[in-house]
Amino acid sequence: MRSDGLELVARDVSVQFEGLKALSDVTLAVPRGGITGLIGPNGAGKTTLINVLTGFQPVGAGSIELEGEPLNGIAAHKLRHKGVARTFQSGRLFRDLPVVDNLEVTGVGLGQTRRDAIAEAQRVLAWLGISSLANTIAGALPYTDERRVAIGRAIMCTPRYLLLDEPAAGMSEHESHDLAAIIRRIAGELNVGVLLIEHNIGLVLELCERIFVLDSGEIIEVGTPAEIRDSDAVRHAYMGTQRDELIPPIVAEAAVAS
Amino acid sequence: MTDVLQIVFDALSLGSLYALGALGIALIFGVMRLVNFAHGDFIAFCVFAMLWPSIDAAAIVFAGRLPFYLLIPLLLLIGAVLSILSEIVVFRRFRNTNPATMMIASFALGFVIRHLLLMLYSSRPKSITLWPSLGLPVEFLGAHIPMLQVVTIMITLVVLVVLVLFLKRTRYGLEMRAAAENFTMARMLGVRANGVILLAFAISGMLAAAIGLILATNSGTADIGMGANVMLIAFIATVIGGLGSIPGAVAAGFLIGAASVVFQATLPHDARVFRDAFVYGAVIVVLLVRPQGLFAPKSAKQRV
Amino acid sequence: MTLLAVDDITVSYGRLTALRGVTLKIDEGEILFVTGPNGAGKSTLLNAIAGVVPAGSGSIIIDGARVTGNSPEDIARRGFSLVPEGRNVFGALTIEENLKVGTGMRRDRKRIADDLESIYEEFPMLAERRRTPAGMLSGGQQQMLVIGRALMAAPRIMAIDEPSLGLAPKIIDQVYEILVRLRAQRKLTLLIVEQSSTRAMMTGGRMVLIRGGRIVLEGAAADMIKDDRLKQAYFGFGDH
Amino acid sequence: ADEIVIGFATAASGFMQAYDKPAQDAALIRIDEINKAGGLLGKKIKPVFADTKTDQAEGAKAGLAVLDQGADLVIVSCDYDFGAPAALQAQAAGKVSFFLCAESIKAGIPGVGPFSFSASVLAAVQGATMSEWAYNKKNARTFYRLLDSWTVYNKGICDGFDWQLPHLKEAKLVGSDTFKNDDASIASQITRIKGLPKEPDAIMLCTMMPGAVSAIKQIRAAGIKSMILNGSGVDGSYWLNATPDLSNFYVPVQGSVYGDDPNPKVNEFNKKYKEVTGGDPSSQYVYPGYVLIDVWAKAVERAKSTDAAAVVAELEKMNNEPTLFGPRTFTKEIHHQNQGRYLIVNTEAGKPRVVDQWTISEKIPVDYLVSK
Amino acid sequence: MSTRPSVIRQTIVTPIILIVALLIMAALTYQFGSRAFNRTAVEMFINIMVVVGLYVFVGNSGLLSFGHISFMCLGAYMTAWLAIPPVMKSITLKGLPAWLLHTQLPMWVATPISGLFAAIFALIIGRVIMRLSGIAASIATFGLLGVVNNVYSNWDSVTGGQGSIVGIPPTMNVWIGWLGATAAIVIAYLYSISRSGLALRATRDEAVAASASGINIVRERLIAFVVSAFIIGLAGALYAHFLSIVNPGAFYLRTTFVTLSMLVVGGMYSLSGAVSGVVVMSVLIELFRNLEKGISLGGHTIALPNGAQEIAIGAITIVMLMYLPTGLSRNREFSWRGWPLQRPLARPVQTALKELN
Ligand SMILES: Nc1ncnc2c1ncn2[C@@H]1O[C@H](COP(=O)(O)OP(=O)(O)OP(=O)(O)O)[C@@H](O)[C@H]1O
Ligand SMILES: Nc1ncnc2c1ncn2[C@@H]1O[C@H](COP(=O)(O)OP(=O)(O)OP(=O)(O)O)[C@@H](O)[C@H]1O
Ligand SMILES: [Mg+2]
Ligand SMILES: [Mg+2]
Repeated sequence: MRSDGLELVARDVSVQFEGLKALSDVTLAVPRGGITGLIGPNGAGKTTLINVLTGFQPVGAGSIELEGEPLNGIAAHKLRHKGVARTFQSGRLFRDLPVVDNLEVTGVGLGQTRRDAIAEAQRVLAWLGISSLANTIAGALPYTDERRVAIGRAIMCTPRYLLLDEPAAGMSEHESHDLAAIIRRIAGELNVGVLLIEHNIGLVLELCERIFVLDSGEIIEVGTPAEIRDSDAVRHAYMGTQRDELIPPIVAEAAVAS
Repeated sequence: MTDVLQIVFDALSLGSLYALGALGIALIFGVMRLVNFAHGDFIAFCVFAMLWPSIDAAAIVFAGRLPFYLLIPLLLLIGAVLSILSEIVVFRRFRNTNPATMMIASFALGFVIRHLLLMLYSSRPKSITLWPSLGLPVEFLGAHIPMLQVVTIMITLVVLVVLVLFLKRTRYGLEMRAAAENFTMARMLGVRANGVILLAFAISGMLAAAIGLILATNSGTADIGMGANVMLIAFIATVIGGLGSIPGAVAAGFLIGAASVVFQATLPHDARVFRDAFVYGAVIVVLLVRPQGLFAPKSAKQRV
Repeated sequence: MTLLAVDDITVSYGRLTALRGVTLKIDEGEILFVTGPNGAGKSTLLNAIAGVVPAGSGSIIIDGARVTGNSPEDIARRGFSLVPEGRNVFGALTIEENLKVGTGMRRDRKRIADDLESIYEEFPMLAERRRTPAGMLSGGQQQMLVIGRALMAAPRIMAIDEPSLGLAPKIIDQVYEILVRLRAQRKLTLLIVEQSSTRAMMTGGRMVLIRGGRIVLEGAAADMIKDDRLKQAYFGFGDH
Repeated sequence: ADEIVIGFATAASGFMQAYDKPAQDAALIRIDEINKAGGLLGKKIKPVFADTKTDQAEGAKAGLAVLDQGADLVIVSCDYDFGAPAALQAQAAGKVSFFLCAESIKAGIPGVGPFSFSASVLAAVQGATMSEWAYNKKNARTFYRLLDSWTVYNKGICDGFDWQLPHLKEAKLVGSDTFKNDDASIASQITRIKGLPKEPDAIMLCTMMPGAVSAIKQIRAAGIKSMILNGSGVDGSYWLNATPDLSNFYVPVQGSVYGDDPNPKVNEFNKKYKEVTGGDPSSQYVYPGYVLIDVWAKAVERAKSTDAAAVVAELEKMNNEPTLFGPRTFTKEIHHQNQGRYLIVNTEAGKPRVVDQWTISEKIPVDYLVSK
Repeated sequence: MSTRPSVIRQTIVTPIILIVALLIMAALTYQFGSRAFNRTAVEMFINIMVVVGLYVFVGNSGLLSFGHISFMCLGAYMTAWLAIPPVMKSITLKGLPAWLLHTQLPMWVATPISGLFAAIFALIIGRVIMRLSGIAASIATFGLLGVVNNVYSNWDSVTGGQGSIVGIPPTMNVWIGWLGATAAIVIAYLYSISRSGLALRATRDEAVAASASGINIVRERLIAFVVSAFIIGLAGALYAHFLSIVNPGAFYLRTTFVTLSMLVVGGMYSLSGAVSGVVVMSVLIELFRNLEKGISLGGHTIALPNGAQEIAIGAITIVMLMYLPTGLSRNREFSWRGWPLQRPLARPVQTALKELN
């Protein structure tokens, strides 16, 4: 963990659902300005961990700290005020509202006037390159655009931390590249600490500085992309044994693209 | 001791009535997310079906004269047909709409039925005599319990068990619950959704008829508004029982009945007129403590 | 033999036309991949075949019978099973009940139990938690469940809208393995919306690329991947 | 004008219709009689109508509608709550209004104003009459009070009972309970009665239709045999088959619909009513409609004008003015009857019959009534 | 990319259109209507207040409330307590505290106080109820209605119990009604363009995402609850002045459902819907009432049988909802631009699947 303390930390967190141990003694830190990856098989507890970090899931044991400040039991909306933003695995846009209002809502929720929030929303949309969607009602968006708008909503008013739950799901390789660029800019230009959950392992390996691997609620590996790629435990639990040839080409391609 | 027993029976019998009502509401709510505010008027309609339309003060009994083995099936049939018709003519067209829209449509339907009855029969309550022998008390451990109470409780329990088994154990029940949750997805899995929904309506209509019979036997009157109260309590019971939980709805029906009886029995005299305020207050408290309802299935709480 | 034929269908959402004259043919036992950029109309195509989105014009024929405008349950009963985008589990039903919903239309009642067992074998996690309400599952677990559920209906044509959505790589392998095996065993016909062209290439089969509601490219998956035209067609020129 | 207009702002549809219509028919019969006898002040009476639709806001409009047609007398819905809006309009227009059969003290000066009257007798008088009569004639000593808190009318009966009881030396209230008209079951109220060490001599049942039938049925089904005393609201035989062989059941009425009224003219009226409307009067609530035209017409004759102030002055002079259905008294303080002769109808084995008549020994004080 | 004009400039036409349209109706009524018709118009204006008040809460939060009519009850009784001459109060409402017994305030003062009273009550009770969501919240509001009705029906010394209390000076005409409706529309409009209004609309179908956007759902709901209670409290006060008698039965289920129906028929998510629902339903009701009374056609009078009006209104409501399930306004606001044509926005089409997710 970083010495300057600018990180969002889950320390020894355990969560249990009626006998099912969703998380046991998980410790994970998301540093400001960097991209941290979180991978793991289905049902490993990744989403649950994000829920914990954003106040949607009370912890059974352990604690959450935001840059040194303990945050246990704080309501989700207050955490957002403190600068912890997230997206959802299942989109969750405000379906009745136009895209720009979807973003504006967050600004307003964070205390901006409507005028400021609208200006900010338009700035963010432009920054993401999706200004053309501004007036579409969110309910009519195709799946992939939903994800982009969700990210836009989350980075309104520049949070300190951004937790992304499978943002690239359903995207083609090309589309996930665009996304990768955006995530990189969010971390770099906006100095946001990003936690990225993805099953698109290529994307994770490409983007993250540090990757946590979760299996059955436990962290089984932490390391740099290279370490993770080579870890047998990860390969066994997660990537599938025969098909690891899937990974290199994408990484190679990514290197070319960037 | 006998006092307590008496209260228990009073609570059970009132509770059964609410529970039967809650079943009828919960079933339809289950398949269509529709709170059928016309249910109370279905109840009244079934009762009035025993009388010949006339605005005279004295009732002209019609089907009410039939022997019970004909009357009961006939009335259940009337309830089922009315309910099915309402589905085909009205509710079918509201399948994909907002629950509030459906609710108002059901309310409007009830309004139409009510005023139709008003036109045909006038607002004056009519008297009906059904099975006077059911009014006689039976003795049970020193308590005097009207036969009708016993019958009501038994009917409720039987209906409940049959319905729960039906929903839990049969393919139809499974399909009904699936359609309830995600209508289109169920259809994409080959569930014949219209049939399933019609069945739910038919059962609900029969339950309305059953309540009508019990109310009419108990009170000896047919009154335009006679189902309204049961419907409202049933609606509340459906929610505090835990939406989507049939046993929950029934249990909550019993609970509200019990609360009402217990408040009536224990409140000091001057506070007794405020009994309903206590009952409604208790409902609010229950909701605050268990917003998903008392017996909500685990799934009722959406995960993030 | 052609099992599914889509002839010149058009679908509109209000004033927006999502599909403009799409024509497709799938033979029995074939795999057809559908790919294309965001908003191209892939999901719309599948939904239109399943009968949940009305087709404005054109016709859809399954096994020789015209099913345009038929109800979704009728289409399902003719052996078309769709795993839609966005999961759609029955959250309040248990895992096992979810798996059983679609078995109502099967004639071979006896084999239901066997099939259930084999699904459980493939996805042990589902077996472990068979009495859990499906709404509690994680995203990927739900995806496994809906694929399992569609298989339980013993379809002749299985359409999946992005099978890999939210699945761990290892599980994706497994899903494809099952599909390929069933195709071999039961002549299961597959219609898959897949974003990963690598995956499509490895699986083999035919591929169509949809963009702007039209089929713009068609061919064997393996060839198309190599083909530069795929990338060009994907991004299109001049529009966007 | 060469005619006198009487406006009916009553319910022709909705819940109140069933209660307004019979009394209105009776009023029309009286109007017809007057017209046949040459009219009032030599002019024909012309009735005009507006439907209140059993709705308060609509009631006010109905009042205005008949006033706009020149009504000198506005007859309003039977129930105080539904009749008052129209009566208030009449009051504001300076016209006399009569409630068809409201039995609350407010249906008059305290509620509407100095030009408003009711032709019936106060509900409280019914409660008082029944208890005093039962005490004196039936030797009832222990009383149980069961109030249906649904309407003011019900409360009124029990208020009269409450007022009367302390005047009856040896009478004792052994219990009191409430229920609501639409309660699906009153089992727990009955349990309370059955829990008494001894069955009360009389149960004062303050309720009305439709809950009354249900309550009576349940009380008798539970085996409680006490005499049941009621208000007039349960008069009529139309519901008796719901409680077969009902006995020991007493109702006060202004006139008998059962053909055995001690006054033969009442029986004649019943016949006439049947001729006109095609049905027998269903309850005593037919009669106040007749009475109101009767007393108003008399007052007009005496005042020789339909001017409201003059007519009211004449009405207020009436002291035990005989009518077909008992005497009527109006004063400057009260435009309603706080004492009145009642026939007592007893139902035995399902057959109602007039068995007695009774007038309470003391008027119920206006202060007491208004304060309730 | 052009910057959008400010929110107010974009939306202000809606309230203006509504208010002007109502003004025209008021003027026509005043000029040509009979006294009874004037009352019909006033009743409509009061209903507009109630339904607009309902819209503030129901429309913005998406929670169906069965409890708002109790605020009307509160407002009406508060007005009764304040406006009835002390002599009358001391007889019928003996239980009132002395200071209240001895005050008598004119309409202009009593009305806002009544609105405030309802709002304060809503603030207290809302802190508890607004924690609930979905149908549980609806039932809790229903409980509120039950409690208020039961208390007001039986607390004889303070409310006069079941019976009507009289003596409220009848000071109402179309202009005051119009003013009331205008006030309601303005408040509702300001609320709906406020930050709270936007935030609340976001919670409507995505409460989880809303809290992830920093929105305190309970607080926003509470604000809407209080604002709507204020509007409906005002409506109750005007109703009391309109009818000059109040009784608890007028503020119970029937009114609850009638007003909710008007809201849904109009379109529950838009202010224009709230207003047009009331206007259209009122016009239809009046039309059928006149048909019931009979209209003469060439010497013949044709009249519907009594009671046909209610049946017709019920049936028409069903049919309207069948064809316009999102209401007459289709949940949109009136505006010059694009009206009555569709607004140039891509809108989700209700397809079976989209709707479910
Ligand atoms: N509210 C809950 N009740 C019961 N079980 C739950 C609940 N939430 C999560 N779980 C269980 O906890 C485990 C972890 O779920 P989680 O959603 O965190 O997984 P995940 O790592 O995000 O998986 P995926 O990659 O598939 O999205 C799963 O087995 C899930 O079924
Ligand atoms: N219910 C709807 N209402 C209105 N427009 C819709 C609706 N559903 C889809 N669309 C529009 O139809 C077009 C095609 O959408 P579709 O979902 O079929 O795309 P897709 O190819 O599946 O995209 P993705 O890869 O993002 O899932 C898009 O422009 C989308 O905005
Ligand atoms: Mg997850
Ligand atoms: Mg798609």
